[in-house]
Amino acid sequence: MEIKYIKEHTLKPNEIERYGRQLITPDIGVSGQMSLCNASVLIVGAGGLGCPVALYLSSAGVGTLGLVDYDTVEISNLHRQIGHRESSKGISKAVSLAKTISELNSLVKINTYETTFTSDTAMEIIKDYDIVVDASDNVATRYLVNDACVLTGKPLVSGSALKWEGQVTVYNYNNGPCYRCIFPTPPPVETVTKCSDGGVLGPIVGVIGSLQALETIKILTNNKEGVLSGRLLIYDGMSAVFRTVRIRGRQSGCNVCGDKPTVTQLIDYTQFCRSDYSESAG
Amino acid sequence: MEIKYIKEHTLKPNEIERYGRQLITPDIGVSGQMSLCNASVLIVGAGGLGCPVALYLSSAGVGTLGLVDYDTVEISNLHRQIGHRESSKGISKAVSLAKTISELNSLVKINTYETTFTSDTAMEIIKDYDIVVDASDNVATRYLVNDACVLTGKPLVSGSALKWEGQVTVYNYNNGPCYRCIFPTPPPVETVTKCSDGGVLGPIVGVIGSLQALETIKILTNNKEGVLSGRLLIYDGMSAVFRTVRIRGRQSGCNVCGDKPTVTQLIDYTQFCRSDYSESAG
Amino acid sequence: MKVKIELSGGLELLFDKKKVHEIEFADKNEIPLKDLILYMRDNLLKERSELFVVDDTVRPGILVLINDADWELFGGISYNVEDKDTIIFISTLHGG
Amino acid sequence: MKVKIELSGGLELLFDKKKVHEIEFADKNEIPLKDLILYMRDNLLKERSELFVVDDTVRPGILVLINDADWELFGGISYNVEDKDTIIFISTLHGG
Ligand SMILES: [Zn+2]
Ligand SMILES: [Zn+2]
Repeated sequence: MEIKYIKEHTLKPNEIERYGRQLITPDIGVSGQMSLCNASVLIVGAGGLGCPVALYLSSAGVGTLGLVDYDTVEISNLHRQIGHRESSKGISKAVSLAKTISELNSLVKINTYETTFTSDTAMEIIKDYDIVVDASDNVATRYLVNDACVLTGKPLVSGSALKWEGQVTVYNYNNGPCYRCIFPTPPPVETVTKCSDGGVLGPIVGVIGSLQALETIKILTNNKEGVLSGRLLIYDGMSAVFRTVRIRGRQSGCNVCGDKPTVTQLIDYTQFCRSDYSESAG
Repeated sequence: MEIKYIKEHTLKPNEIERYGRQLITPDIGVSGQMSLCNASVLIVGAGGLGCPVALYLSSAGVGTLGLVDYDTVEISNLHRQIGHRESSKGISKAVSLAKTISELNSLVKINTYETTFTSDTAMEIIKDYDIVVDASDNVATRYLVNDACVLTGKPLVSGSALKWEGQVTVYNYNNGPCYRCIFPTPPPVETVTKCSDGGVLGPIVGVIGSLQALETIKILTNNKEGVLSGRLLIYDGMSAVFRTVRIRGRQSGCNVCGDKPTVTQLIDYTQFCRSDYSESAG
Repeated sequence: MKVKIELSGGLELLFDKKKVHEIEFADKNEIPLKDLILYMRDNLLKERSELFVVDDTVRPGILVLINDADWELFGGISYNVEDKDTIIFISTLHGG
Repeated sequence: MKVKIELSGGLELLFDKKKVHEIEFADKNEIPLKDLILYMRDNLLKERSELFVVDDTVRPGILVLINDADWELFGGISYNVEDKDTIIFISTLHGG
């Protein structure tokens, strides 16, 4: 690397070598790389979205990654979950994904949580992280992750996918809205289609997970203006059309992030949503 | 799987198990999965774009994948090239990526070409494939891949990326334009920025490579209307904005795909573009 | 007046699998959004209206966009739809 | 007349790193695209004009879009730019 990139920093020579092509990117720079190396990100879900998120955040050099997933790898996951392998069949998804990313970047510290993210486990896990990525696959977990982020003051990078479509936005960032601001009431159970019922394509979660990784990097490197807060990205893979739309800001009447919140600690989200913290296997 | 999905097909039980969540996706179905399993795709470049393309096409069950790359894995690649590992340092990128995807899906047949894709090697390699994915990193290769696809009548799924931006389109498909229809003259050498000079972020190639994999799947499953032919997708990762724009159709005056082509066999593209078939390492 | 309606996130399955619907109201210059939603329920919906409308508005989990922006920025259900508006109904996704 | 100009693919680096430029021509209703490009070269370009214009048109490797469609669909360099048009100049990328 040229000398102009390496004055006054705390990056080690092996980090300069590894991240050189990244830290010369405009608006990253040495200071951005140092922020990434010092950051910690919790990824809730080690499935279709969690795999590309973990692969790209580990390769970018995020210092500490936490991976939460109660589930184990099945062969039927592998058409879209590219961070696992056939040889991991039957073992924990969090452990399987951790193994893959540690072989990609051994400089990253990885914490695995082979547990369901619930009202009982969430706060203890989340407290050690700067940012949370929602890569889960069900409604109850999405409300839980949101409320835990609001209660602990952490930005939430949210992605979701089904069939040929995906959606991405950032909640609870820079005084922007939270998930409940947009969706105060859970959807009727009968309107929710699971990936195990509707199917989903690997490249769709690949696009959405990569976008989640990029938003996380933008937040960590303080590229505030570009962050997808107060905007929702909608992707239709079949027609190859993306739309970035403006959504409402933080709602003063929101039950969790509003001026007079009624939700001041985690509740029972399976009851609130009338559904489980898990999809059926898929 | 329910019985309605498994009547009259040639998929084996282990394929049904593995691809079940994919083949229930609308507009894929059993017939789409059979098309994928019987297809062959050549990926030119096993770097930033080639990694997600190969990971998602292998996991989706494309029957035969060809990987072309003359280069070897370096640690400075790993911030964005998620299909390689630290332990592959110094070995061929084509072989390294083949190892990763074979551990993800052992049902896929993989051919590796540890060579530079040139006027001398291209036709012999390309002839065995249905579709070509351009995941290369330089101008000369892009003209070469285009002309080889036109001369052999194969669709070309093209992606490119630099810094925070990316572009995707499909050439030579369904009577649509080829690369030369849009760019008849190579750019002046001094206007071309390489990833090794300008930098590039992992999630950017993740998004673009995933999009290339999806276009390939759409072509193979005969979802013609949605294919990005005659349209160009432009992505600005910093502002999180995508644009899908209409581009010109096939040009009757095009030197290679036009009515009176002057290019009827491969030429010397390093001379034509006044640049090499390789970036410097990065 | 003409209105363009787009459906995504699986909502199109309720509307004959068509993602885009163009509607013309020959006798009107504007129409309350609530009336448009009830019109869609009564004329375009092919099945199970409770998956689209509950209590005379869209059911929870559907985001409504008026010309590419959240309807809450325009008064929500009390907005008056004008000629050439595009109204998008998106069912939020939860999978991953 | 007002014209919106957008630059991408690195071209913005030649134009003071600004991706969007709004230009007003108070005395005109339309302007030939060629004149607009030369105006940009002479008034907006901060450095090395040969990276943008060669032989009085954009250099090879730049794609020009008129209101989100390829300029070749509108006659290319001979198009007349109208009030409120958006002209996008994209440098094609080659990396990966
Ligand atoms: Zn809120
Ligand atoms: Zn052509």
